[in-house]
Amino acid sequence: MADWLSPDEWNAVLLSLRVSFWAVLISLPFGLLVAHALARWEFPGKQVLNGIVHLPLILPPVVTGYLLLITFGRKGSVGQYLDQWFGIVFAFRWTGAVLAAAVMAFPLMVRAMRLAIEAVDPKLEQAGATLGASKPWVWLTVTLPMILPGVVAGAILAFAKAMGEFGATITFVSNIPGQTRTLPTAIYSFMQVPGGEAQAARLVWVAIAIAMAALLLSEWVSRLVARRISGK
Amino acid sequence: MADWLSPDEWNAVLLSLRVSFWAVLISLPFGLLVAHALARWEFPGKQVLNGIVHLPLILPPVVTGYLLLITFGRKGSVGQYLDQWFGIVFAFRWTGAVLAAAVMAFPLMVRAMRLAIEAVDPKLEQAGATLGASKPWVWLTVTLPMILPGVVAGAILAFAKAMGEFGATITFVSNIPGQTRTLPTAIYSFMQVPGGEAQAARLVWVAIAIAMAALLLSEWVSRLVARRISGK
Amino acid sequence: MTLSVSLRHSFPGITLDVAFDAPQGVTALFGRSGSGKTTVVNAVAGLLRPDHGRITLGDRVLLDTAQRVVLPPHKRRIGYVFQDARLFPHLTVRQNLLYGRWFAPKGKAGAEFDQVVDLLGIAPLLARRPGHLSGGEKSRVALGRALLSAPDLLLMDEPLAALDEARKAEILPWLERLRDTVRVPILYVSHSHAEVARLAITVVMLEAGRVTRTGPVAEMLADPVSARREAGAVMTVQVGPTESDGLTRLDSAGGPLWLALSGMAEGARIRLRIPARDVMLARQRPEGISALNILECRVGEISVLSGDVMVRLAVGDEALLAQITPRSARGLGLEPGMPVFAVVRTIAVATGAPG
Amino acid sequence: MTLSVSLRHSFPGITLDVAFDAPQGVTALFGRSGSGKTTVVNAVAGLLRPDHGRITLGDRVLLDTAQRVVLPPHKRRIGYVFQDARLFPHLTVRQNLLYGRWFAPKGKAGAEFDQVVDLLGIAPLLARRPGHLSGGEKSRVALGRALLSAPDLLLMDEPLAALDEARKAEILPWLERLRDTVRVPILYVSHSHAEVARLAITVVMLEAGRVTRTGPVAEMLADPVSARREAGAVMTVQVGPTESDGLTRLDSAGGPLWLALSGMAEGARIRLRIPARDVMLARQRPEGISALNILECRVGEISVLSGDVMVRLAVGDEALLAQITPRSARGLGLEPGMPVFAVVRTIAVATGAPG
Amino acid sequence: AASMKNALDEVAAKFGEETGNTVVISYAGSNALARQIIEGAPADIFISAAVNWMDEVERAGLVVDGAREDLLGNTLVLVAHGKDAAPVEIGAGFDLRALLGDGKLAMALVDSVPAGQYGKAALEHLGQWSAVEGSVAQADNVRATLALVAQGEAPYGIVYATDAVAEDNVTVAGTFPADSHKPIVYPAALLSGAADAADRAFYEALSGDEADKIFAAEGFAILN
Ligand SMILES: Nc1ncnc2c1ncn2[C@@H]1O[C@H](COP(=O)(O)OP(=O)(O)OP(=O)(O)O)[C@@H](O)[C@H]1O
Ligand SMILES: Nc1ncnc2c1ncn2[C@@H]1O[C@H](COP(=O)(O)OP(=O)(O)OP(=O)(O)O)[C@@H](O)[C@H]1O
Ligand SMILES: [Mg+2]
Ligand SMILES: [Mg+2]
Repeated sequence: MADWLSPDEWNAVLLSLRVSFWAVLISLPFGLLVAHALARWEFPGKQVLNGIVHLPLILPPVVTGYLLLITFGRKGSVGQYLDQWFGIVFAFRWTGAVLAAAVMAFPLMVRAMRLAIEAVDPKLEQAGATLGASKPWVWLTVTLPMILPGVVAGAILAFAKAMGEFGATITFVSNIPGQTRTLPTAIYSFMQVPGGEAQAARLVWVAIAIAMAALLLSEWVSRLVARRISGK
Repeated sequence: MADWLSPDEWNAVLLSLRVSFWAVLISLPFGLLVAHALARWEFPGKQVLNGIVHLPLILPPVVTGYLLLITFGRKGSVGQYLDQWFGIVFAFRWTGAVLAAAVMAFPLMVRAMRLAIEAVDPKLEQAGATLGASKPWVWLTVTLPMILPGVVAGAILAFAKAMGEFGATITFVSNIPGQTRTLPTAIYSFMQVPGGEAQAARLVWVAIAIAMAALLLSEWVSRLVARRISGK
Repeated sequence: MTLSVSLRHSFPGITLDVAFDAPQGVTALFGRSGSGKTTVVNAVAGLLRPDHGRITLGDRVLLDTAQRVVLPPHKRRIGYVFQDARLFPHLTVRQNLLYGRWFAPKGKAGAEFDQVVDLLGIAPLLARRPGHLSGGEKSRVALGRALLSAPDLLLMDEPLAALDEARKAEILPWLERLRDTVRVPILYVSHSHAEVARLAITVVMLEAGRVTRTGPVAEMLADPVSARREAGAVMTVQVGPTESDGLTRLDSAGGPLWLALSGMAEGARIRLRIPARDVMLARQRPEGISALNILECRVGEISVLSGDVMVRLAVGDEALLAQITPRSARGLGLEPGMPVFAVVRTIAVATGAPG
Repeated sequence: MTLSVSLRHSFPGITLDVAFDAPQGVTALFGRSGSGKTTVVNAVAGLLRPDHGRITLGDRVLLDTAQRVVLPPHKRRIGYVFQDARLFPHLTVRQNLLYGRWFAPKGKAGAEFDQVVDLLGIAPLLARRPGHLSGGEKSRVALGRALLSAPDLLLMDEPLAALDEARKAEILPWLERLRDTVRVPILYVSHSHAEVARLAITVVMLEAGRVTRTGPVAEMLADPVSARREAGAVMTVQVGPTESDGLTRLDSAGGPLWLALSGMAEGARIRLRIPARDVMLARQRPEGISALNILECRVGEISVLSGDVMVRLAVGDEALLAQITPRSARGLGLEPGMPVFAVVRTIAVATGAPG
Repeated sequence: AASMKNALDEVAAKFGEETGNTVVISYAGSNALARQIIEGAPADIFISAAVNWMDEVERAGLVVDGAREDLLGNTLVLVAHGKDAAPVEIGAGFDLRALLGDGKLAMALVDSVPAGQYGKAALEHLGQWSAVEGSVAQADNVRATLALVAQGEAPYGIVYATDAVAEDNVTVAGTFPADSHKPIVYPAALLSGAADAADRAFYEALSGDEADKIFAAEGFAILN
């Protein structure tokens, strides 16, 4: 395979994996928090939060990318402070691709987790509480294990979306080989080039292979967890 | 509002609503079927089906649009027969936009429904069976009502995605005012022009408003259903 | 219609190997927790497919693994009261109750809705959903749901376990009547000897997945070894006239018994369950005593059971059991063949066809 | 430590208005299905926040709606045996059992793991997950889980309802010992008079959300009106020497009683529950009879109860109840003040501190 | 613009070989790139497919004075579906409406994508726009436009000459006269963030002979 892909393409594949991995990993805790908040808490602005989470889904990726650019760009309203105070720069770095992918994948992740949390029987959590476990402990020892299949589903959806994310990424952090040139961006680029379809097709197969591998892995994990819960 | 948007934009909004509505409606039964199959049945090729369902998520929309074009286009491998035998034409029609939106939204819909189906306690379905309900009846009277929140969640995700879908749509059925010029395409067009941000923003607000309305509606339905199930 | 069950099934920890016939009326599945009662009931319902087995109901084959016949649950026409209620959370209590009726064969009348609702005391709950019902309320609705589905076979897995004595006392006579009018076999899982003695005609004893004994309830419950703690005998008597103070005379081979019974036709033969602990023995007929029910009988087999003495008594050709202390046995000088008087406080009256 | 409960809460269909004190030992919550027992227990556990109420345990305030004090459930240090088991499906039985221990205050020893596992007979299940446990197995694990969490207060909602008599008979003495050694209040919901008589010291009667009566178990169960069906008296006696045939003499004001008891220290005072139905009356001391336990007493109040006559007897300054037929009452010519002999078959022995 | 990829990659590779410097190129839509540059992207050279986006960047003060030039030019062609479609005379007797029948004319977005804007201008100039306006299928870029024609979804399309060459399934039926639309130019500029001599060297190499040859081979017109 290393032969079959040019080093540049190979880089794009690795970069995509890296970006997707980090996008999922970093958004996981936020996703869980937001999903939990939407599923269980009542607070003013809940529906606004719900709306914001769904925004990346409903807006054309170009718009999301643009909004990211003017917010987290080097001169962006938030980006400049992140840079000044923490030295975090997203613009035109692979970290920016991670941010874009995470934002785009967030609604999918949150929905899956939220459904899972809503399906947990609060009676079990109550049982945990009567046995002396505080809220965080109940969450960790009862809720989390029970929602694991949903978390895996959410993560895998997010991973797939992150692997395929392109519009927001290229708008936000451009298409820089080795930094922000992910697999879909590469595919897109090839599609733009006269006669590039064959090359694009090759990368498409790579993308499909990765997706299938991730899916199989997630199915396996879900099944394992589900079987444990169903009581074997 | 009619004043605030030009007739063309107004058309794009209405078309987007129509396309999304039909995309969700038509994919609902297939989504339920596939979700059920993935959640409950064992069959050879299950993982392949799972993979195919997720493909539109992982591929750049352009690629999906291109694949749709060469499959369902007027001369496409499937499209030509659809045309000959049933007189169904997708190319450059709003129906094509529906197809593109449905395909792109499908993975989201299926995941949500699948999670819901997996959360249904088979013991309740067994209870239905002992009371004389055949499998389809059990599904209709027990399973379906229980997964309704998941179905609503899936539908709303799909609707949001369909409202935002753009890359595959424009590649597959291009951008014909009144036929395939949806809201995101219009937004995209504005974004391509220097200084078009303000005009794009107007449409973005419309998109957000619609999304919020749909979300609120779905939350309300879910809550209603959930409250019924939790036993009030 | 007879239910005939024979099955073998292995779980990781336990192997089930069970065969028994359940005739018309109530067959009790009896056994300790974890002995396989629910598993057997599930197999009959079609919710568990045993490794090997054959289950027939009358001439309908429900399952025959050798012939690869497996009737799906919804075609078995059963009413199953689950050990864990399993109400439909999205339906109201009324809808839950009527669910089975929807699918029942047309023209087949089940129990009367209003009557069942009244009996179970669930009228105030009809419009509610099951989510916040109390434990006993749930089990009553589950019972009603199964009764109303007009089944050919009733499976009841500890249907009364969550109910208070008063409610039980209302439901039991009704179940007795059901048993005698609706002529369907009932498979009844229970831990309560009293319930079983009242309702059951046949008892199947399970232990660790195997049938250890099976037979008519009279024999089984009179068997001191298999039913140690709650041993007792079942005796058939004939209903005589009811006197002015409300007591009905019951004629047995050992003399008359007096009981407050109502609505019992004179001349009918009914079954009484007499727990061994509630029988005292006396050498002479006691006088000036509040006990009304004194039977003449003859001492049979005397067995010693962990600290107690179990005396089998012959009353005509029926058996009675008395559980007394060794000291009393010595004091009375009991010997097989000796005539004695049994002073009885009847606990359970099991109406219906004699077993 | 005393648990003191007072609360008011409205559900759409029923309003709860309850106040009672539960001292050391077992307090039984008694009442028909749907009377509000589980709701009260939930409020004590902190799972339900009543509209108004105050709940204290010793000097800890668990809830005081007036002062807006609401201790969350995990700080209440309770062990709750739920009516519906509620085992954690993702943990093995062993992990379920040990869950509470994890969070128990260090140094506070709960029950011994091996001992509890043995008693409940769940050793073979330890490695399994709860999904496919039988009904009784689930309830035993739930019981074990609560017992092992080293609580300051035990809440038991029909913990033994799903168990067979044999298993119950093993667990009850153990609970008695628990009650007497681990000095925590126990709130115990049960439908069984026998269980309550054995375990409880205080009884709280609920009816439709209201406390109708509350008091020591002796009074409550001897009250013929409130406990119609299973009326009985609780009597305190002193343990005497055990004779060679294994029977222990128990001294009461009405004469000696003989019972097979073991491990009871001579001189201890214990409680016996004597169901009214198990007491026969005789004008003369019966001779040549298998009953060992005959008490001299004096007739007290005579009341007529739906077809039966309930006779209150004075044995020294304790009360005994006898339930006999009107015909017997007439036959014996009973009158208040008349000396009679009570022939007793003691059913329940309630050990522990006298109520 | 992504359509320049092949040629620009080659130029960059050559430059790299000669100077030992590596050139990092980010291909994206002109609008995206321009916005990124305005938002502080660390770019040294900007080549745009659209004059207006270069103007934007210049207006933001990010172009080094005098370091902007029109690098390349392109022509607009009418492509037809099939390997050997009949040539079309685009001039006086040109009747696109009749040519299309009830088919569609594939173009890039006529209001926002340069190829579409040029195409619309040309058709207006030729008096054809109002006749075909309702039959125009707009794609979001030139390649998608070409795909529509290649697939036979649309019998004709308007694309750049440089894109038309690579597609087997289309024929260039005619070339739009250069005076029918504003000149198609690809401006290049050295940006103010450019730090060193190497940047300037590459900027100059873009208009060098070597580069000219490569661009010309891909069908671009050399403007400098
Ligand atoms: N799917 C399963 N896998 C493994 N073991 C099982 C399974 N189902 C049941 N068992 C075991 O088989 C035994 C019999 O279970 P069953 O539910 O039939 O008991 P039961 O007689 O109904 O008991 P109870 O009175 O407690 O309800 C139990 O020990 C149970 O743990
Ligand atoms: N959340 C609720 N909403 C409405 N009614 C409720 C709710 N929770 C309980 N109830 C009702 O309050 C009454 C008391 O319920 P509770 O569970 O306390 O009864 P219980 O005494 O434990 O009965 P059981 O012996 O059947 O378990 C029942 O009629 C029940 O239906
Ligand atoms: Mg069972
Ligand atoms: Mg309860």
